[in-house]
Amino acid sequence: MTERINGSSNKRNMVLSFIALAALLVLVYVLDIVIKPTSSWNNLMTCLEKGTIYALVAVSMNLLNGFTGLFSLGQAGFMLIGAYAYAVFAIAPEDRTTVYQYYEGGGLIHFSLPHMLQDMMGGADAFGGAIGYYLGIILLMIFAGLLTAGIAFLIGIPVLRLKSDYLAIATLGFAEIIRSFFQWEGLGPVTNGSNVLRKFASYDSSIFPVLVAGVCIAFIVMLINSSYGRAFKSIRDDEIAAEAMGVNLFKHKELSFVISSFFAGVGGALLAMFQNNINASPFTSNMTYEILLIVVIGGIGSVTGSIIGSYLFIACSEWWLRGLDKGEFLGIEADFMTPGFRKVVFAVVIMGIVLFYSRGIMGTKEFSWDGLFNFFRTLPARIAGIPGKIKAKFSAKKHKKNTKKVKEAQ
Amino acid sequence: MKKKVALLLALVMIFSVFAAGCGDSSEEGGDYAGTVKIGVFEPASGDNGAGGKQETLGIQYANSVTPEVEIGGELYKVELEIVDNESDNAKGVTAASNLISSGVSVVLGSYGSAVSIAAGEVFKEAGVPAIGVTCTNPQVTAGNDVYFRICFLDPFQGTVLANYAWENGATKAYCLSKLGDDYSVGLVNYFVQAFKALGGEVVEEQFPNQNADFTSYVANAKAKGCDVFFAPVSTEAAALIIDQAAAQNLGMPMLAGDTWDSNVITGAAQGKDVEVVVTTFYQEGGNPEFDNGIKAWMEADSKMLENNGGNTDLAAVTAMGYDAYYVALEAIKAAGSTDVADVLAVLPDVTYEGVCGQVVFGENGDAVRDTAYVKKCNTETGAWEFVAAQSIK
Amino acid sequence: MELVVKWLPYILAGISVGGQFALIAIGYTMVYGILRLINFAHGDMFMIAGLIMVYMATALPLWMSVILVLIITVVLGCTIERVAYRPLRQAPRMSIMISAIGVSYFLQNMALYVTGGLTRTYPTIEWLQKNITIMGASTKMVTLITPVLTIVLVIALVLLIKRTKIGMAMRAVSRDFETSALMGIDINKVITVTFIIGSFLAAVGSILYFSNYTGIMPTSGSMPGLKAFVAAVFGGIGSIPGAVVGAFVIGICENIIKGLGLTTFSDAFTFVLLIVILMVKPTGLFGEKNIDKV
Amino acid sequence: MNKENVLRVSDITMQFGGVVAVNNLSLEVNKGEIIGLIGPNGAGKTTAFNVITGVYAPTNGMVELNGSVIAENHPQGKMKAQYKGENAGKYTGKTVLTPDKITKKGIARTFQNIRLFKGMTVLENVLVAMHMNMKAGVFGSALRFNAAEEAKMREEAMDLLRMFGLEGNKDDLATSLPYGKQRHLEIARALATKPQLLLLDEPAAGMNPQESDELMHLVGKIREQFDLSVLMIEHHMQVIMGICDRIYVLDYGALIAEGNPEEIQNNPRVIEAYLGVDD
Repeated sequence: MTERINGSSNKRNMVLSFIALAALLVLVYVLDIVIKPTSSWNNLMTCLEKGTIYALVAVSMNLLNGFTGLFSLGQAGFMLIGAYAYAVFAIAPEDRTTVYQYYEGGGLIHFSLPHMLQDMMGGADAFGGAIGYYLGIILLMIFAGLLTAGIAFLIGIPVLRLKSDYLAIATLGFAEIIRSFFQWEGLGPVTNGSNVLRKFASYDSSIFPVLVAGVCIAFIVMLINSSYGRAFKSIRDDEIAAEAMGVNLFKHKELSFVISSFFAGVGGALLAMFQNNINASPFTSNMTYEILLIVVIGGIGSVTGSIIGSYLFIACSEWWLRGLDKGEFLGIEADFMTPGFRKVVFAVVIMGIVLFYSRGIMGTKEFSWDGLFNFFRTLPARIAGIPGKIKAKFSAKKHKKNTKKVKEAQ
Repeated sequence: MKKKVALLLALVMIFSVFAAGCGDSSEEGGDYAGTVKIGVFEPASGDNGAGGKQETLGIQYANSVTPEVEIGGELYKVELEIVDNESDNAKGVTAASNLISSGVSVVLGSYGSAVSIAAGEVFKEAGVPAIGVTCTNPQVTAGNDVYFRICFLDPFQGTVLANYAWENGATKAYCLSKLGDDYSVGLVNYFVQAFKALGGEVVEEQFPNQNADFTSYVANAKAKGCDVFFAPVSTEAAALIIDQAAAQNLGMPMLAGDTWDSNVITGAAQGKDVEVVVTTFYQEGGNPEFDNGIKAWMEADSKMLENNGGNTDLAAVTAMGYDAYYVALEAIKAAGSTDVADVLAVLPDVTYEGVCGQVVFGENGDAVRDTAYVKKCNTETGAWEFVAAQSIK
Repeated sequence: MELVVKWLPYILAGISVGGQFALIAIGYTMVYGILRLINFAHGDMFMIAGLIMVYMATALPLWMSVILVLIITVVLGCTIERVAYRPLRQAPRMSIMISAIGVSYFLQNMALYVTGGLTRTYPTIEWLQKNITIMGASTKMVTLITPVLTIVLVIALVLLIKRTKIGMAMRAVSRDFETSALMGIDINKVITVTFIIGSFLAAVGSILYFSNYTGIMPTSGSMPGLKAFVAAVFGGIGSIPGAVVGAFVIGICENIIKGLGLTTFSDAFTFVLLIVILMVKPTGLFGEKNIDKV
Repeated sequence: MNKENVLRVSDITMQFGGVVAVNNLSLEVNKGEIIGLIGPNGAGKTTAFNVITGVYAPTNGMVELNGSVIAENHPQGKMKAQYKGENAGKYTGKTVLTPDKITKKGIARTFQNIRLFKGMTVLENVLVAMHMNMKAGVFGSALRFNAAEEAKMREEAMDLLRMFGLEGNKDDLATSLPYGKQRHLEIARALATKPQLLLLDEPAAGMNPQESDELMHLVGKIREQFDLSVLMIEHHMQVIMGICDRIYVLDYGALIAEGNPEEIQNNPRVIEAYLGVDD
């Protein structure tokens, strides 16, 4: 939370961060090569990729909800725009007739940026071709983000004048409108209407989404720690005081909304690539709720929390808790574990967090090396202190009981 | 407090990783040389939950009849690995990779073309062969070398339905599909092509997700003067449509594809003044031995009966699921191995004579099928009545 | 005349669905009026009420199931308030809204587990589902009953709020939460009564709605819930007559839009209406303006 | 009156529905002056502040800063019939600047019920107030191209904190400060916007005599050091009388007296408004 301007430890932390990031990337790279899709550890890769993508979207939502105090529920709609903006322009021309099977001549658009750049830079087999391909993907992702941001800008003009819950419901409404718009037959030659878009260019190493999401999240973190980030937080804390301090409410809300949507759009594009197909129907308000719950689990107002929350959420729902649906979990077998039980358990856990642990995993705190070192340094002392604490609690309880007794006696 | 919860979470994580890791080394039965896993990629919830469960039933029954397979002279136990794809393209993808990572040799499913198309890429990437049971959209197998299918395709089914409508005197068809649903949009599209080619007129409309109020659609069909109501949508929506059509006195036959061949539909139509006609893969009574066997099996297990919707009326998808299981077994036998690559290599040449007819894979890995059964619902008894076997040349 | 015959089925459907939305919308508008909370779980409670009926009717006679459905839904509504909203009353607005979303998530998943993901068919209430013909348009009896019953219930409710002591307390609390508490009004009691009324009307609404549209899925509640909320906003949140008018407007417009052949956008229309009203008159048709205190 | 005029409030009426909170108020603040605005509770002092800072648009009247209009309005629409104030036909224009624009033009304020940014540190609270004068755009700022500017901002903010004895608390959460320090932080934050006119809304509320005495000196020091004018609402009479050059007295939304401390102390209408009249 606090940035301490402290030369030497600052430099040390930077170095540590770089080492950690490099190690992480190498790890992902190695895992990606070692783990085959048929291996039982492939779940790890699935969760890693999807978790990373959701982390980006959750952080972008947190920028709005946690840092600017705007309770927006339009994230799924913006992801949808990003996903389509990417997918529509990344399908190779030769595949278009199969994908746009119900539209004459394979729809309206007849080029694919990644494939085009690949051909321009030496073709599929050349190294230059591969670079062109990825360059096309990245450019298209930026385009997806920009388109999303542009639409968010327009939506923001009326919507951001609304107060908390009205804003929530209006953004929810816009997300639904976006969804039916993209499914509309009239746009079919571009969006393929109700049908799945697929066979578009996609990454082939798990390292790609991790890198992209990493860069995006790093930008968001830097933004939050900048003067603009402080202005956002001031709006969250007290709109009237913020305005009195010269913060232009509308401009900054719009800014936060647009930036958040940009990254939601990029996240949508990544999700499209992860799934290798996209259609509009899963982008419902339920998807937004899931992302919101990730933010809540991690802690509203903590980027670290959103990232942790996202991996936990995805791993639980896609991997660890699946056993609950199949009747066997952690060695326990039971008849009541039928399909759907996983989700009930999950919902109960989430309600527990919302009610009893509303600050989430991280509260508003962020990861810091100092914090980590401090944690380990004080760990032995704290462990040693636990018996004492328990004792204290116990005796406190006893004391309470005794006083109660005394009172009753009186 | 916070730290303790974090610790707890970490512990849970570690445990579950172990659980996931250990889960694979399931104990091997004494008589078997090993286990072979067949993945069942079907929806158990969502829009296609009911159909998915019925299709799974056929596979489960087949597995209970033949729980073993001979590979290279040794007997292997066949285990089903069932995963719920929630009728959702996004969830389906991760469900598919979950299935793949549990080490299946071949995958069966899914009911609902959209999810199959979505997961197709995952199977393709992993090189895991998949056999579509009742997903009729051409896109499932087109351009995908690992996806095979044992049922007919929408262009065929759409033409059969259009022919049927035309031959029965319909000239203007009302076509209803669901927004964002590949299956109904696709089938309507082929129906419209064929029906227009015959000289008919069509009115096309779509309803949004989670729509329950179909009165206006029924009213539209009546107001536009249509004489057949074509709505090949999921059974969930279909039950509502039939109910509301009856309430508003639709006055024209309702026509649909294979999804409507379900006891959900007969249940909804029973006792009401509607005419429901479907095309399907299998006619109940076509193979008495199979019919009686599966009915007895369902009656013995209340859970299975529940999955079939509470009675033993057979759905065509159940019979198709049954066939699909044996096709998978044939492939594994022919491959002589549980390895996905070996199974994939022999799969195109596998043939099998099932209860729903012969399965021979042709172009694109699609089964060569030229017959669809037309059935009509008897609204008094709530049972299907055979009308005709239709084929096109 | 021809015009009437052509549009009558749509308008009938609209009035019927509008009445059912109205009964849900009242729950939203009352809770919002008092707690300033969008009770996202309200639509799901409506769905749960439907499911309870399905399971009750398999074992009990119909009249007893109906009574039990009303009672259980009311108990459920109060329990949700007690467990998920009351502990957070002092917490920021966002927390309690998130809690509401959490409850909605829980109810949907619970329903998914219990039903096994299959659509359940609503038991037949002969009297409601019998076919009738009005001016050549054939429809179910429930189509006619709904608006009548809705109006009767709303009048009763308005009388309750205007004439009784608890009604007065409710009005006071919705005006100023803190001052009312200082004046000795039992806030918890008022809120409980609000949830009782809201849940009761949602249960009545569910009986009418599902008698008309007989399939229940775990997600069956979310769309009617959202639309009812839009109706409440349209009419001016906190205003009961407003919610009713809003619900009828949405019900009828939606069906007319479908009748015009713009079926793809029938849901989108509701939200367009929401956004337009929020832009033009944020307080809704009958809402009152609030001035922020600095 | 040949002094340079900083703020001129002319014939301001603020009406909420049928309630007239401020009625036909006119006042002036000249360069370098410390002006007091007093009156019994509910006299409309804070409402007047809210009109001057743009939180409310006045129902009628005009506010000028350094001769340029920052708010002007006349009864319109429904209000036309309901209007109870005076000078109804005098103003015809409509100018409503938002609070942030007015702050940018040079009016800063504190709040009666302290409104610090509670999730932010003491230093960050002050930095927010400097945000509007920052030159870097959002990318420049996020990607740290403006490191020099940011460093300068921090420097200035630290200077302000030092002046109020808050430098030791710079990394504490604003709300963790004791009450008196929170009041100081509010003033420091307001000064960070580099105002020409500082509006203080009961800066000494809840302070003991010694603390309010210190505050009084601080306000004087601020005037000298930052070369600005001050308009303050205050109930502590010794603060008001000890520091203000002139005083305006409001009662029931209307101006009842104006003058230097001595004149006000002896004004019978003021005494009546404060003590009530014996019947």
